[in-house]
Amino acid sequence: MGVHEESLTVLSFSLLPALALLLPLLGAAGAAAGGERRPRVRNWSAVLSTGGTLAVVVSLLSRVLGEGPVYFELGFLRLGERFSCGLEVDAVGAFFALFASILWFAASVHAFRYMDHEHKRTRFFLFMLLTETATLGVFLVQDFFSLYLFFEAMGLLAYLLVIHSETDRARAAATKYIGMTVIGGLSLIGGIFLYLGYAGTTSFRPLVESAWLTGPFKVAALLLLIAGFGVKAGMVPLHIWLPDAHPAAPSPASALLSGVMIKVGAYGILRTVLSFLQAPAAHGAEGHAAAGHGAEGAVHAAEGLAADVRMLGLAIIWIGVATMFVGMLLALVQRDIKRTLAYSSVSQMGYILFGLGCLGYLGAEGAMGMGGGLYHIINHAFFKGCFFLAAGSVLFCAHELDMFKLGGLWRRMPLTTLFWCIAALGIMGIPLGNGFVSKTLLHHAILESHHLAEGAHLATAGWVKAAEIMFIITSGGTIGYITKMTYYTFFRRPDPEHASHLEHVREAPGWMLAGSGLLAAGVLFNGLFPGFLLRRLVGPAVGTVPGLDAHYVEHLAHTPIFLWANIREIFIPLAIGLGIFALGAWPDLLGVRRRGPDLFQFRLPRWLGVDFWYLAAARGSLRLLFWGKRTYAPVKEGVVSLCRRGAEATVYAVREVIYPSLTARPVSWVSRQAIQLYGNARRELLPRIREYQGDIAVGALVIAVSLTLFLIMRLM
Amino acid sequence: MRLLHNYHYAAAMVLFCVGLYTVIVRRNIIKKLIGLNIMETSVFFFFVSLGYLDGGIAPIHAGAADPARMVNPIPQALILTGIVVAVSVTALALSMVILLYRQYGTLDVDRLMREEEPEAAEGGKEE
Amino acid sequence: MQESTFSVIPLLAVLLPWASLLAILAFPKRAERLRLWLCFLGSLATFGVVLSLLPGVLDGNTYTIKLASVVESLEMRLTVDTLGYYFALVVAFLWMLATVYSMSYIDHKHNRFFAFMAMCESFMLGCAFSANMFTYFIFYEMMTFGSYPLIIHEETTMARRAGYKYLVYAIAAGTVLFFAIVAHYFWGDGQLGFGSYGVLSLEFASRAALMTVFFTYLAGFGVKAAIMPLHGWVPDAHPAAPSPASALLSGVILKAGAFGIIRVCFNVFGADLLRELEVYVVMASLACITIVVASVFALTQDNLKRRLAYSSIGQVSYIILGLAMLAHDGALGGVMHLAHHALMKGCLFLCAGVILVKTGKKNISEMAGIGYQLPITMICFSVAALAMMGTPPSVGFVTKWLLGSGSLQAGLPVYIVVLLASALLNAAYFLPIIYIAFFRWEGDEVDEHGERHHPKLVFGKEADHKLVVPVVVLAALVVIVGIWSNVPGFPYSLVSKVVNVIFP
Amino acid sequence: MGAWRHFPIFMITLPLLGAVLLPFLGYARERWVPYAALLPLGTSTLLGLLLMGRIPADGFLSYHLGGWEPPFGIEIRLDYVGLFLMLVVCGITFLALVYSRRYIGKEVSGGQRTAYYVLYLLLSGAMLGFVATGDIFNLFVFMEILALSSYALVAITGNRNPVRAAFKYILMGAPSSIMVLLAVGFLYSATGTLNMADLARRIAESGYTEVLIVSYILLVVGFGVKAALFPLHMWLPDAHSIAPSPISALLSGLLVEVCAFALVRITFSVFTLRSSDLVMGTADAVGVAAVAAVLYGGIMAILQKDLKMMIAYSTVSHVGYIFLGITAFTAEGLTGAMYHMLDHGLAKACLFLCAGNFIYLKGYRRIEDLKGAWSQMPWTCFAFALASLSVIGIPPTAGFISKWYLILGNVKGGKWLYAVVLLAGSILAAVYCLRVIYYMFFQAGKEGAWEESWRDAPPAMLAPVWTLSLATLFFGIFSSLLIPSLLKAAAYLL
Repeated sequence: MGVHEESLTVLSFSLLPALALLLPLLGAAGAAAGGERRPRVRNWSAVLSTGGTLAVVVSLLSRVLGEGPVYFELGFLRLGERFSCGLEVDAVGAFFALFASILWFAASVHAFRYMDHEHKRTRFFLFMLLTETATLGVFLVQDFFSLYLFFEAMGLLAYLLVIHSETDRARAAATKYIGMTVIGGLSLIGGIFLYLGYAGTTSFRPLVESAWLTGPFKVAALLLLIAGFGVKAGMVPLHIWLPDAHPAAPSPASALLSGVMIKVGAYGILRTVLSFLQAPAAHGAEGHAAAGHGAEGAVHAAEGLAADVRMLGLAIIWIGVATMFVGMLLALVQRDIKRTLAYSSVSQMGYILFGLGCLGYLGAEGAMGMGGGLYHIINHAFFKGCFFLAAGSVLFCAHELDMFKLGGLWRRMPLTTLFWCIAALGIMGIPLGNGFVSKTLLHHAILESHHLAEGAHLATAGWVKAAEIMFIITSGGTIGYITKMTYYTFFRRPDPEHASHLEHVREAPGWMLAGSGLLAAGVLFNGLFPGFLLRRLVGPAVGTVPGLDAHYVEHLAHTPIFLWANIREIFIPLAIGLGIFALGAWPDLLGVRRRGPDLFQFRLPRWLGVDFWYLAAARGSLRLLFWGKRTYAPVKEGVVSLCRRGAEATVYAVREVIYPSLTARPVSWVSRQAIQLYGNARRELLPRIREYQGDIAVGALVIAVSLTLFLIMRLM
Repeated sequence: MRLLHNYHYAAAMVLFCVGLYTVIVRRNIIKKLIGLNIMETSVFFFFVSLGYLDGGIAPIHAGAADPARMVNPIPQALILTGIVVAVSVTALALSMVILLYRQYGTLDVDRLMREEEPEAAEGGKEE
Repeated sequence: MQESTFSVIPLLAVLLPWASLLAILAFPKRAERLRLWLCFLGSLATFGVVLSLLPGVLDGNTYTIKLASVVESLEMRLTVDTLGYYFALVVAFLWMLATVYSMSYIDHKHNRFFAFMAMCESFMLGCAFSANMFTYFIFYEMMTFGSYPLIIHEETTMARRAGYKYLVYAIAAGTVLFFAIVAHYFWGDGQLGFGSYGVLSLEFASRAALMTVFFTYLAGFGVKAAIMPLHGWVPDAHPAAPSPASALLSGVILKAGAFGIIRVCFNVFGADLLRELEVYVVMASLACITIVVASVFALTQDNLKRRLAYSSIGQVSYIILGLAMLAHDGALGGVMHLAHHALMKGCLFLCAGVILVKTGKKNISEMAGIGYQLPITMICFSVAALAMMGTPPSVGFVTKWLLGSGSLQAGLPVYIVVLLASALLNAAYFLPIIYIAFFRWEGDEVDEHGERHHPKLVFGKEADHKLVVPVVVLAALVVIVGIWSNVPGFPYSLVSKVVNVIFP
Repeated sequence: MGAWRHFPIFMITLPLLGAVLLPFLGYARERWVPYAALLPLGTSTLLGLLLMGRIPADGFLSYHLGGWEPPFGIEIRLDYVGLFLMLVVCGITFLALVYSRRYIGKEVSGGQRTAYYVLYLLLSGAMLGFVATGDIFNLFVFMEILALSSYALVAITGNRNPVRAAFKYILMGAPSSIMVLLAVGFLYSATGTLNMADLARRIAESGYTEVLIVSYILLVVGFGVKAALFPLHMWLPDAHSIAPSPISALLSGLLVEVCAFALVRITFSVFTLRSSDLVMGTADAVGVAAVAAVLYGGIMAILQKDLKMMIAYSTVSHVGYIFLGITAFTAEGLTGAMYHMLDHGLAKACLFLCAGNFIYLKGYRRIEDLKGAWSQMPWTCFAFALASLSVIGIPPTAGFISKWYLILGNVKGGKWLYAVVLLAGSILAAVYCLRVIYYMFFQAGKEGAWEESWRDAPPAMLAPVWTLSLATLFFGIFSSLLIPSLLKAAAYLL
């Protein structure tokens, strides 16, 4: 019943979370106040506020690691006792908040100069800072209710960052983005509702005495939650907005988008998995508590639930695999640097999901998977941020992002090239780069999962093995496209027709170098001293997670990295990657004209991409809708006019036919009839009457008598 | 032979029918009025005959008249009122007949009523 | 209800709007500014009077005053209970803002418009404070006929036709309602009052009888509440009416029907009886159909106010759905939505009015770049529109959340699907407006990169203050009420009192 | 034995006396006649008000003329309902008389003005007596006076159409009164008495015979013609729309109802054997006729082009209301009928007087002519709107209360269908009233239709109109003044 005690841990009050949310708001206010008239005020307020936030978050993290979770009562949306939005920070949240604020700091530093050639700068800074508040908010809460609050805010605020340049491309991308955001948000809140019904609370720690819905609802809750977060995480097949949105945004923004925002999705999935991980324990306790069924029933239920979570884990693993593989494939065939980076982000998210999937699959022993995931999250934040900022510098200096039109930049912008290469080391997972560490951890995690499956003779063992193979192949592909991009952008001699306007390219200004340099340093540091982060950050963060086996956490914290066994693992992917690169780039390497099918120029038909079908579906439904309206309108008109005509007809009938016939004086009508009758009778009868006067007199008398008999009988 | 005893009722009925027939059938409004009067008369006759007593005497309580042989005075009293009413109605109606004849130049009820309906035209408007 | 103290304040609140009427009668032709300001003061004073009751109501007192009575069981009585007070607060507040707005919006026949505004306000307050169905019906009918001149104020052919349609619907509904009340009076053996747990019960009458009463009530109020088969007048009346009037229409007057249904469900039938009769199924299904279908219709409209009108149809059914859940949170959300929707939709319609006044544009497709001509207005519009989608932290989110958890309490998560579908459709028909207003413009220009850039847009001059201030206030409230909805006087503080009693 | 016991007879005789004396004044000082005519009516109104508190809701005041004991003497039998109706009659006749001065001064040529007032007083006196009398033959006599004066008043202007309408009226009215007379004769022959209470007792003893059937049917038909019950209403639209407006107000505001009330008296306090299928059968027939009246009258009113014609047809349908209330045979229904007499009297009188205003100022009769009337005659139009709201039955006007009780009564009587019909009737009423209101308020007038600016009717004509329209409102809001006692009285009648 670890969960039970966990849920009862005493929280200590702290102002830091609120401060972390407040500072960016102040910065935003300052930026807005500065405006176009006092740009320096604006930029400095952005830099200072993000820096301050970074400081605050660091102290927050140290405190959380020191003395456990802290809370700050935020009086928002208090609907009775059950729903209220309050800040509460545990190690994992603080951990995410940390690298988020690092990236924001770097981005704002970089944006200091980068935004010079953009328009509507004030709006950019304003919304960048607001988005930081929202994003940090997501990390600093402990229940889905509050999380949804900040999550939605973040999604909608980021819209302004995506659409910033307001070119047609940006608008299209932003439309796609907002659509996906709305859908994701809806499926998210749907999932939260079901989770509420499932766990009896919106907190990440399910209530012990919670009303459990039956299986289908639980599964639906899981799917909806993961889909909701997955949209942000760029999870295949919900990734379609990502490769459009990231390049469309200004470089600092895209650094943030792919450095942090998609991690928010990963964070959400992590939280989901953890919450469902804790469920069995809670359910067991509930089973004991409930007088209804005995302990063994509870145990059965618990096992059943564990199995569920394992299946969930496998599902996530494979989602991760699909994501990383598809992202890799698409990244290979791009020519736009930022687009390539965007697809690479998709693929890297695949790694992270992969780790979380291992966590789910291993259940209580999943420390390794989670550690790998977290570590890779940091790493990806660093090198991808560095990539984007460097790409921003390239764009800023060379006004060009098509790698085939660039080349030989290493002479003109050496520092940028250096940072780029460091980041490349990181992402490729070469030792000394940070990627190596996290990929090693992930690989261990999948191996552990495989051992578990083998040991328990699970039917899913084969799938796990296959996942591992896919993992290695994808790593190879990653190496391939990174090499390609680096080679074409920086080292290849530019084509003569493009060489002309690469003449004047100079090194990027200091502010931008500072931004990317900061991150490059991070890459190297993490790569060189993995133990530091593992013991100081990842280990403790994982350790605070309830329901995880402490022994495995310990093991994670002291995993040896630089072993031959691990380094050996690199060679296979390296071989694959270089092979792919050689296959695609040999003409340029050998300096011959490229002919025939070209791997790097290869374009898949549109109908293979999911978004083609999404758009088709959306357009189709809209067309259907309007068709329905067009057809419905005349029908309605017809009915209405029919009714009206009917009414008119009735009125006419009444006025022209019934009314006269009613008001024609019956008296006169009767009289006319009677008179005719009388006239005829007279003409006919008069002669005869003259003959039979006497008889008629008698007859008349008789008639009169018979007429009056009735009354007389009564009267007497 | 009760019928012979009550022949006056029968006569009243016959008169009433005759009056009604006249009112309904005749197109000349004056004849209609006459029919009305016939009806009224029949009703009066009926009333008076209610109080009639064979060999009855006027109900004057003077001298030693036998109350049992007096006719019932109430109907007669009522009928006096009724006659007054009837007369006044007839008078009014006749005056109207005169007016109508002046303005429409006819006494034929159909021709009268076949004139333009009042609500359609400004007929009611004073000239 | 517990014992209630005598007080003239409700009567005062009902009578105060007529003060502006006096102002109009005082100088019908001269001193226009003074006259208008007096009208505004009238509504302001009304709001103040209503507000003055707040502390007492929060303490749980109820104030009552008897106006007239036919017989003991059939009397006209004003009573301020928590529910009625909540409605009255919404009415008085929105009316005050609408009056300010109209002062600069209405350009002809001020006297008629303001006179009928004032009358309708007094009638609406009467509805809110009614102590029994009899009184409610009386004020309701008067309000129906009083709001007709507001609808046809423009006196265009369209307006006339809309007004005609409105009258037809309203009169038919009134008749059905009348029948319902007589049947209620007959079978409830003369108990027309509002009881905390309902007054009808199966002791008095048969099941069929009670169902008849309920459905006639539903049909009678449903026309005002625009439940789907009976909604025909709404999409015509809203675009035809002047914007403040249409804001009031969908903000408050539609709610008069919804409020009637609330009264019927809570105070006439009571939750248990409804559960027993199982009529809530019909309510819920009608509401769900309305929510979805209305949103789909809204999607196809190009006329802004028409689109808003359809969205109102859908939104008001949220209230019905919340009631039909017969669960604590559902009822809470539904009743709170009454105020929430008033705020949001009021803001949206007033924004539409500003657009109409400043640019004369009716259709969404013409509104490209309007966000730069009217920045403040359109920002407020966006806030309200996002709230309609249920974006936190806004009133719309509160509603959606409560309804969702209510449907879980009711054990019918299927409602959640409806809510999400409606939210999706809301997004589908509100976001394009914002997008068009801010991010699209005529005459893009092409730069050297072949990228098209928008022309340099400068922020236009905003409309008259009287137009903008109400919009801003409403937009601000949309967020503030959403965040701190438990502040005394805000919806949660009032409604939870009522609902906690009914669904302990 | 206070003096107030003599009030009823004074109330009746004062107008008649005035009618006798007025001609002399007419010869001497014709200008004074209108004012002098107010005197008796005002007095009787006053007396009635004084009497109001005296008569208990569940009792009656029996006054013997000249001290002769009934059944020999003539009895005035005044119960609460009767007094209530007498007050309505007094009030409305008084107001219409106030209105008449200007109107008649314009419409009727000099010589006939005095005649007009004489007949007017006759009419009102006759109505009062008709309501109050406890003797069935007096009922007939008063009815005849009433009918005579109304014939004459319809034709008072002496023009083509009025005379023709009046003659039509006679042609249907006279036979009906003869039928009533015949019925009286039958009753007398069957029971040997004419006093109502006496009749009731004897009928109760003797049980019912065919004679009673015949006489009851004759009475229903006879009064039905005067009350313009549906199939027998032919005379009403012409007469009411052609007559001078105050007279139309009286005819459809009072006369119709008084006759309906006579039928109530006959039914409830003479033919007391309600168990018998005699009354029940007739009542069903009457109910069917009333349903037809409600619908037919409403539809016809919608179809009219002439304003007064429309109002007259709405009277036809409202007579149907009253009869539906009576045939419900429940206290609520009867109360509704009674209250509807009041409300309908006020509202209809008000409507006709408003129409009179239009005719008086502009000579406009057609509904189309009233477009934009509001801009020039606001007071009249407002009064018209208020009264027609009462006709529709919009709360809080008196029409709402009466409709409430009518429907409630029918529901309690188990006649759901009739309740629905009443509702349908009110919908029709809404249609034909709101059309006029719409024309008045929201339509622009034709060119030159209202050229001279801001000239409403003179106060002498506005005052009655407004009094009436406000009275509908007053009796709607403060219906508690009458309803409880009416309920008790109705229960007592049953």
